[in-house]
Amino acid sequence: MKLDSMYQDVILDHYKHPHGRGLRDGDAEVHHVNPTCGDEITLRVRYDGSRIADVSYEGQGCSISQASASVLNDLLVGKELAEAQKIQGTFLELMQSKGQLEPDDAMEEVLEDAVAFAGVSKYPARVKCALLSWMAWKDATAQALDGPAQKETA
Amino acid sequence: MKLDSMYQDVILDHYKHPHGRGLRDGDAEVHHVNPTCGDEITLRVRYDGSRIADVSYEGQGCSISQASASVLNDLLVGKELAEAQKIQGTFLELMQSKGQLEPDDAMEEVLEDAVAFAGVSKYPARVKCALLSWMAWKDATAQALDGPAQKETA
Amino acid sequence: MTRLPGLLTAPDQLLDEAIRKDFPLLDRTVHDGKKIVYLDNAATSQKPRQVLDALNDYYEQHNANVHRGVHVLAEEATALYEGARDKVAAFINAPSRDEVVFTKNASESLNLVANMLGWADEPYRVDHETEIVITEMEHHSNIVPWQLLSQRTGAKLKWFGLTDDGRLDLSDINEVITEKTKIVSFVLVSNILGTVNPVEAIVRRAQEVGALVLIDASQAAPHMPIDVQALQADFVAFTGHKMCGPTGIGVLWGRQELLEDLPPFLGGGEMIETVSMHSSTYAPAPHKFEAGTPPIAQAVGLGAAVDYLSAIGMDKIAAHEHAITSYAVQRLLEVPDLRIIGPTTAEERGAAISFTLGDIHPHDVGQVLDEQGIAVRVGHHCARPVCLRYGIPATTRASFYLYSTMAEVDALVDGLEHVRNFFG
Amino acid sequence: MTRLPGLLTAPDQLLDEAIRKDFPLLDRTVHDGKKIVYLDNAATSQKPRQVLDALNDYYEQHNANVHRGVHVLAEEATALYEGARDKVAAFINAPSRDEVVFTKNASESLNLVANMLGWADEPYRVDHETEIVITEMEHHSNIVPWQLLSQRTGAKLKWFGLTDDGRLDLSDINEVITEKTKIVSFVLVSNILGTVNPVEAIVRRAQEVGALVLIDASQAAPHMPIDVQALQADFVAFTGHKMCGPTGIGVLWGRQELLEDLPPFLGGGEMIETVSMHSSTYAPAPHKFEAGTPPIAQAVGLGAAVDYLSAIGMDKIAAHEHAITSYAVQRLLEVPDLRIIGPTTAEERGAAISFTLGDIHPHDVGQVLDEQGIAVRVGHHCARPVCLRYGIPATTRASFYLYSTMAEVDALVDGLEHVRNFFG
Ligand SMILES: Cc1ncc(COP(=O)(O)O)c(C=O)c1O
Ligand SMILES: Cc1ncc(COP(=O)(O)O)c(C=O)c1O
Repeated sequence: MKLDSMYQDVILDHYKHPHGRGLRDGDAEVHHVNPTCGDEITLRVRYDGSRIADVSYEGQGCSISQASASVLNDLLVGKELAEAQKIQGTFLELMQSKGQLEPDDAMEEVLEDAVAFAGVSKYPARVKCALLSWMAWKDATAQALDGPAQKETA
Repeated sequence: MKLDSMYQDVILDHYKHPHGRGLRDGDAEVHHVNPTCGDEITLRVRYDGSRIADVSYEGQGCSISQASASVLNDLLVGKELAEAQKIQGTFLELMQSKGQLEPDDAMEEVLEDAVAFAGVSKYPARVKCALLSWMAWKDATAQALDGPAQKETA
Repeated sequence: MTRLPGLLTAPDQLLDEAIRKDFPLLDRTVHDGKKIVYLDNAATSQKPRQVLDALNDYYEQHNANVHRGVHVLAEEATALYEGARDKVAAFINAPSRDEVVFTKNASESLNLVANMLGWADEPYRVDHETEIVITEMEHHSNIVPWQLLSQRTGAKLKWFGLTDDGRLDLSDINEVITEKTKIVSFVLVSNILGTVNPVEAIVRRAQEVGALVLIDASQAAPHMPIDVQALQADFVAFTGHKMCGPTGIGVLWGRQELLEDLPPFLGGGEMIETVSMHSSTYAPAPHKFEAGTPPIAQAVGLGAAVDYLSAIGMDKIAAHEHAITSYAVQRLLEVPDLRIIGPTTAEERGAAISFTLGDIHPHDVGQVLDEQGIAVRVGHHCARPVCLRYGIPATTRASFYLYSTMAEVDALVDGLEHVRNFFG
Repeated sequence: MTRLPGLLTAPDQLLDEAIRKDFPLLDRTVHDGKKIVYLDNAATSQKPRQVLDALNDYYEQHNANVHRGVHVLAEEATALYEGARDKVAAFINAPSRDEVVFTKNASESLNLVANMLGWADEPYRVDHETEIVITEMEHHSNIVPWQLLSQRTGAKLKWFGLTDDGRLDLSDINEVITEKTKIVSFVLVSNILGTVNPVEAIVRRAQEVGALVLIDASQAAPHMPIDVQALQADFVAFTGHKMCGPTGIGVLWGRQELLEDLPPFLGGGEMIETVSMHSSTYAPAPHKFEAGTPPIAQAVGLGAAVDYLSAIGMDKIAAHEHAITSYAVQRLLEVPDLRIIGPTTAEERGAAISFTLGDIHPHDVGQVLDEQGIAVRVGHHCARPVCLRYGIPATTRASFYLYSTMAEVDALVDGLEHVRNFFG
């Protein structure tokens, strides 16, 4: 059944048992909304130098957006910013592939559980759900690092 | 040829040699515009009690609107208001007939030259041209008689 | 798959299913040959062949710009366009055809009124000493224009709240609508709750204080007889695409003296009487409010749509939908964990039913239904304050129309069973 | 009926007449079997089969409301609607697809800019200390919105006059456009005079003083390649129905940072990010400016129209029309008592030619031409100030498009001969 390609077990697992959910201390907080469906996320990042010390979040949304935030937490916490950005870029590429991209071993290595979202990329209305937390993370990171960083170098 | 039913010789004659054209003294003046084509008329009425002493006018417009003002002048000047209103009503009826009304003798007696406009009623865009001066006359009459009349009876 | 016989409304309330043949899209199949079950009618309706034919005939035989032409095509196009105005006027029992303004959609109609009142002279003028009244169940298109007007004029925006069972709470009507109120704008049938609102009570109070009344009939005009004189409102707005007409066309009906007194909104060709560089005068209504080349073909299409609906009969359509809705409400309430947001009976409600299903997010409900060929809408339905009011992130909404069938209700209920199993 | 061979432009400039078969209306006969000679293209164009097919396909196979749906139809409709935006963006070489706003017509696009500037914050705000600049050859749709804005804000409205040969008089450009000017809005190709205006000179001066520039390309986009980046304007407006598209759809292109900074105009569904009863935030452009259900089918139709035009090639269309216009100007000038209002050569002019014929009123000219099956427009062409400027009551206007032929020019000239005899 086609639906199974979207609702992979991995995704449903993350949805039912989200990792790292809840708001904890952070260096920056953002609130993102997907106006086409009303999904919302509040997300905080905490950096330890250029290392991601924590990504905490809270929000309401469908299985895809919730699972995606959980996967993000798994993948990014503890990583160096550069590596996290590479993961984010790869995830974006996969989501924008309109189901045309078959993740290879290299991609699986980068994305781990997140390759399960490959099937979602076939559903344009759901791609935004999958990207919601990732866009929020990017935005929060820019705020956390640019703000103080700029002040320090200024 | 169908056109001849609109451009009756009587109409073209009035167009080329308009009767009563030019602005003379009056009790009220109105300016009417046909925004769909830009035809304009300035019209004055002068009453002698309830008798129409004069209808004078100036304006620019097509053969139909110009001829119609000329015919109006012919028909209405010298008439009692009640009779003029009857003529106006009959002309309106003819113009709104969409070419379905074949003027009978009684109508010809009332409208005289104005029956020549029967053919125009088939052309919706031109009906407004034919009615321009008649609407202006009605409006001017209301102003000329109502204004002072109301004052007198008040 | 069992249709419960006890719940079946008298079958003579239902329209003949043969009308489905008029709607080409209903033959569409999706997801490997599944026939579409189209239950998203509150978002937009499908179009009968008769409307598509009218559009094609217009473009192939009569297309020209309206009003300013003496040539045959221009006269035909004008007659068709103005003829559509006659049809719409008759459809809503307008006292005069000149009270029917064509816009691009209901949203433009609503914004048009808000802007007219912002620029109006007394006694209509909305300014910082006056108040605007709406309700908490409005569509965003009947909220945001008033928020903008309130921000730009300083007028105070007030609203009626909702009761727990999805109806307007009019208990404080005398505090909400006061002597300061200039305009009361509310929805006749809610697109999210399905509620049919009590027009009379609101209009009576508005008239008491001399406020104007605007009724958003976007979800009413497609589904029930509308009589603007009986409603006693000052303005009524609705939209073509929800009532078998094309996209790109809306209607604002307004009382003649108001349309005469109120200032124009958009300026341009067609809405003027005479223009010079120094000043302009405006054409009489409705043209005063129709700047530029109007949606000609779309008006013609809407005319064909109201012909189509009238031939069937709006009372028959309302009865059909009432029967379907009664059945749907009953069957949905049997689905475990399903909560209807809005009235839970078919009385004083329209054919849009919103619900939640346990804690399965509506997005996921919609997706799994879609896979079965069942098209419903999920989200806020452009009425986010209602979701906030009931403390829910969003709803799933099934909405019916004249071509909906009992079998489609059954398909929905079966589909929801499948959703529950999938996320169970 | 003789075509003067000496005047014939190289035939390889002309498009193949086979394209006429794409336009069903061109087969229409009027007045007892006369094949229509459609020379009213500046008012509206005819529609190719390809566009009508796109409309039908949309309604029969994909019709649904856009954006907010997870079901197949909603996704398809959204993809078609947003795909049309991509096509239009490519057609005008927009740097970003998000700079293309769909409206209902060019008039709405122009009013949209006027209203945005009226409600804007500094540095864009138009108020009583600032000035607005237009020209005397504007269409009413680019005059009245600025008169309204000027009345409502107190800003001063100024304009460029016209030279005797129908061109803009820019001799006083430094007095007209000053440090106080906030916006300069002018027509690229005049719909009444046919004049093509010198964009560069005006834009340069506007940029000098920091004024925004809005170009009304309603009569340009259908006829020549448009590159918004080369124009260097801030906004460009045009309308679908004049460029082979449906009625009910217009375009406003605007520079991204402006669309981001400027306030919304119409409020409602689709243009919001999040709504509560107390306040709302808006979606990013272009959606911020598209309140309510957009003209979905009409956008799809416009997308098909730009595909059609692009496949032929806008440069080829421009060359074709230039050839037709050169020939028409020459032949018309041979008609006794005929006076062209506007440039009397084909250089820097579009394919609309206005003229007077002795003192025969244009209404009468148009009527007698119509009887011969020749459709022209008569009147002010929504540009009354031009008629006032040249001291004429109105004009007769013949306007050509990609399907116009030399034989149609001949028919017009023969028809005018007939008019002269009739009223001779
Ligand atoms: C130069 C010009 N500007 C604006 C318009 C207005 O276009 P629309 O009537 O489609 O709004 C037109 C056509 O009518 C035009 O020719
Ligand atoms: C109740 C209600 N009002 C207004 C609207 C707005 O209609 P449109 O989107 O056609 O402008 C809608 C539908 O979207 C609606 O359901």
